[in-house]
Amino acid sequence: MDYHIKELMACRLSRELLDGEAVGVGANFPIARAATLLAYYQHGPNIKVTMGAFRVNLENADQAMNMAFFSDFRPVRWAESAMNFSTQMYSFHKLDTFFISGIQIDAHGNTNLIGIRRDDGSFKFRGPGSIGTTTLAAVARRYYIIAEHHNPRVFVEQCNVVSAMGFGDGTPGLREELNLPGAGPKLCVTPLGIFDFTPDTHRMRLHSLHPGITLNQVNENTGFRVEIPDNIIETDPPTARELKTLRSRVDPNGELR
Amino acid sequence: MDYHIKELMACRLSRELLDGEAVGVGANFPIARAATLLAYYQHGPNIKVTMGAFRVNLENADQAMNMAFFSDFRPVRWAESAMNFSTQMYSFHKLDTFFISGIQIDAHGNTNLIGIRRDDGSFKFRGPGSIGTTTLAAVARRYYIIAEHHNPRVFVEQCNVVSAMGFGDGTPGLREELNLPGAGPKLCVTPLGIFDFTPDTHRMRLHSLHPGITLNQVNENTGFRVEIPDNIIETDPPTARELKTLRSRVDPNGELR
Amino acid sequence: MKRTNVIADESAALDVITDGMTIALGGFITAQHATGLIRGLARRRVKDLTVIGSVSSSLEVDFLISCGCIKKLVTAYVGAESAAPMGPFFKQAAENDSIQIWECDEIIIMAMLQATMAGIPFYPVRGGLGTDLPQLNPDLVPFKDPIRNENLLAVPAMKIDVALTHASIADCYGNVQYDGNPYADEMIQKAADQTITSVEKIVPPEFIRRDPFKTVYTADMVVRMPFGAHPFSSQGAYIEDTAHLNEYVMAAYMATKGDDVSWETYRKRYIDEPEDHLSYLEQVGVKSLLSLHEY
Amino acid sequence: MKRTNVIADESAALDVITDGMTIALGGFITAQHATGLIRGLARRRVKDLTVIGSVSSSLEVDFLISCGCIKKLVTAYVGAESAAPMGPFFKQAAENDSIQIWECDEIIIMAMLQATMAGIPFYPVRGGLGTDLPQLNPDLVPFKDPIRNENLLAVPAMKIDVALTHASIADCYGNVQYDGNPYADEMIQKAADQTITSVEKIVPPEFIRRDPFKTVYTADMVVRMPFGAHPFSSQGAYIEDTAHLNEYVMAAYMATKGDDVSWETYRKRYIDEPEDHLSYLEQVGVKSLLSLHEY
Repeated sequence: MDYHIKELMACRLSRELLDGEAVGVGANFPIARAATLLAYYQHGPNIKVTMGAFRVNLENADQAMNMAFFSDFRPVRWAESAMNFSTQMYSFHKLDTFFISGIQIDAHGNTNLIGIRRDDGSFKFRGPGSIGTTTLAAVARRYYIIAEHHNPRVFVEQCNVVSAMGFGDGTPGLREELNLPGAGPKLCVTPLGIFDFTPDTHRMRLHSLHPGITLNQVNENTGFRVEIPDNIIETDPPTARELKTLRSRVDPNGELR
Repeated sequence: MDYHIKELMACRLSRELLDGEAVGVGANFPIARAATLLAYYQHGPNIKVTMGAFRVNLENADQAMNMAFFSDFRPVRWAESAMNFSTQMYSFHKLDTFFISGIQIDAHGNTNLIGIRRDDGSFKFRGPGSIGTTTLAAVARRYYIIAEHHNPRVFVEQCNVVSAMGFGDGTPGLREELNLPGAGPKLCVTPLGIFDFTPDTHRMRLHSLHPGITLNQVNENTGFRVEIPDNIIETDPPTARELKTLRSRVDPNGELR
Repeated sequence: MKRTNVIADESAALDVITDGMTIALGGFITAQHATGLIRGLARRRVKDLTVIGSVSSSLEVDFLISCGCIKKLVTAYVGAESAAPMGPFFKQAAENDSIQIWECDEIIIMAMLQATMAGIPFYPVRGGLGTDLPQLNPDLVPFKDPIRNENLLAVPAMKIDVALTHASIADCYGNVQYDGNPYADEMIQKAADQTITSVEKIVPPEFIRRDPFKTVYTADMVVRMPFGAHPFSSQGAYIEDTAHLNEYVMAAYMATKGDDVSWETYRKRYIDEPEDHLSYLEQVGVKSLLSLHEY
Repeated sequence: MKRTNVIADESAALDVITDGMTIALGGFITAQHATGLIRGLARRRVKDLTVIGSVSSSLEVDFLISCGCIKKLVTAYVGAESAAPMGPFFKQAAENDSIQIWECDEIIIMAMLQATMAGIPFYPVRGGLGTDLPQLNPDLVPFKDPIRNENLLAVPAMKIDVALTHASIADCYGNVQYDGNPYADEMIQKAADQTITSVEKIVPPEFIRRDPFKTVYTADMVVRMPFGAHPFSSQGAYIEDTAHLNEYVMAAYMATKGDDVSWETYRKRYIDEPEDHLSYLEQVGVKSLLSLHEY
């Protein structure tokens, strides 16, 4: 069956989400939104789905809508509650998971949304800002890094600025030492493959290659040495059922294609 | 003109409140409520009046109602907003004033709502608890102590337990040293007179005697040495206009009589 | 797969709460307590509870004390204002040292809830410095703030197993709305690991979705309990039953003075013998219940 | 004596904000900014402002930067999501070091607001430890909590002179209600010394009192500004004007690349030449405005 790589990424991620989990998704993050909605329709009717600041019930929604803006009011049609920033922003440690991206992603799962500095500390390149990621990465039970582009500019040995801590410099037990309640990044999902982190020094390790992708492609496109396991497996491609739900209910406008 | 002593206390207190001030009043505290409503009707249309958790507009209310219970729902008829505990309980430092009472009130304006202990620390007499007074006394810009009964059991040299700090042991600058933002108790209002605090060691000092009350009565009924100024003035009795508003709009059921 | 329906019956809800747990009660003084559920705990004589009493609490805490349910009490007040300056059994227990009291005021208890719901070890407050609270409650720790070096009091977070709240309506997915003031219930719910909410009425999800901004939180378990706050008020539904409050206070007061007769009668009739909330309401009677209108 | 009517006209409201003040903006990313008032500040070229930008902010902060109004910026994001990953002038100013940026994420900014509204010197958070934020923003001070000795970051309070928010309705006494989500506006209002709120519509006090629980806060000054959030959305009234956002982003982007023509045209037409909000709306045009419906 034919599919786009972003569809594969969304399907693969959706299998990570368990029924009943509280999942945070920002706006303008189509792969994360699709993964969450797909999990909700496929196996997670109790997944706590949010669209913008609304918790929604999409049971009877034939089609979800795109969220070009977090504050789009129109999901109110499915909303059963709305996030009260004055009390709820403090409860992010109750999130089971969320998704993060970065202008840089490093070998230990740290991410950078702030920018790249010159030696004198001034910004050569300024990014958009941390949004909620600094805290979420510290407190959410686990999270997933999503990279829409896999290249050596994004995948660097060490982020120039760390705006959200993954595993720091990889020192065993560092998150516990800093009293960060969350377990940190679980996987990194890119157009080339799925990566996890070694249990000891938390270095990024290939978990599976997407169909048709070679180990060479991964090595060439990563700005650091990726840990390679003995057995390299292939990412399970989307099933027919997944693709059908994805295209009919989750992403009818083909944002992922 | 004939009036009850509690009416005098309410009228005298009402003159302390300025237009536009934010005033906190608990339930079941008739003198404080009457003073606030009277000030609102007499000279303070912008006084922020609350009834229970409601901020009310009583402009067109012929008669206010008694508040036997803080959570009485019926003032909703006049409410323009309701206190959101999850965000507003933190803003008590924005209160201009509130009213406090105690099972003990001491020479330095400290109050006790917790109880009286034996030497071994156990409670001989347990009071109702601090409610919101511990924090309010620390942070409200100023406050007033109201005693419905003036006797040596209530007025003691030193509270057995301090649940709300007035001026501690009277050390000059103690509140500033503890970084308490509020100025502390301004007056103590009792059935015998009005008391303020000396500027240096913050000891309770007679400010005025109610009509017909003697200095002797004050001394006999106070469990500590009250500071006495050179000139003892008489408390201004309620005016005819005050009494009329009080009896017709504020306290039509005569709770204060 | 279907989304889970969280409506539970009374006894299933009560089964959640076991000896030794820490529970937080919603409502405020004489309003909006989950009295029906709390009465169930008293009837079952659940033991050794740490009870966080609604910021300022009322006689629901008092009868829990009388029934021997409370080991440690966290509250700023126990009473019923004009109907009773203090809970009689609370007073007695405090004077006998038969319960531990975590001394605080309302803002300190809210600070504890805020720290707990935010997942931080403590929340800093100003109130309490210069008072005897830190001596009475060694959990309150004076410290200097790391930025301006000011004096503050650190109020620690607490692990809360279950929140018990009472609201106006909820749907089968646990979305809870109030016709009145939720007081501190939102914080209480967010601070607790699990929330059980009794409601006046269960409504279809479509009714909740008419105004999603009114949803205060999502409960883990919802129990239908009309008049569930009685003898306290449930805003938008009924006012306090002052006669019943007085009956309670008189009986409890006499018991603390050594005369148990009225209290035994009260306890049997209203707490022990009714097998559930509806049987309790039967004891109160339709005429009493329907006299508690608000106009 | 009569109660004060707090309705003010646009220019009286703008007069409140003077060079060097600290102002906090309400709304969230592409919704509910008091854009009309903020545009007025840009037109007046108010200088040296410290701007606290709505937790996460958008192009209203970007044009303030372009007009030289901002000295220091407190925000977790400047952009318009799918319409612009970043504000062009923000990016340029950050890269030129022409504004100070108080680096934070959304929860850190909320922690600052919480500390400020609670009147405490700081609020403790967990996020930021192990990142470069404390290095980029020395106001964030790592410390050990006084109870469990855990690592935390102290976020200081800030003195905020004026909050500028945009809501659906208000009455002449400043009681403000939202048809949608107030986002962090309640905290922003409580943290500021004074609040000016623009509203889609002014209603009689009786309308506000129909549902007092919907009142989010009481503003010190209310300005009638229909379409006051444009080109952002005002919930329950109109959605984002994506075409206008794109027009802005394109012009601003070109300007940061050295080609000022489009931006000069934009700035004259929409910021500098309209003498007030209604004249701005005239430039946008009725057809554009009325196309921003939500269905």
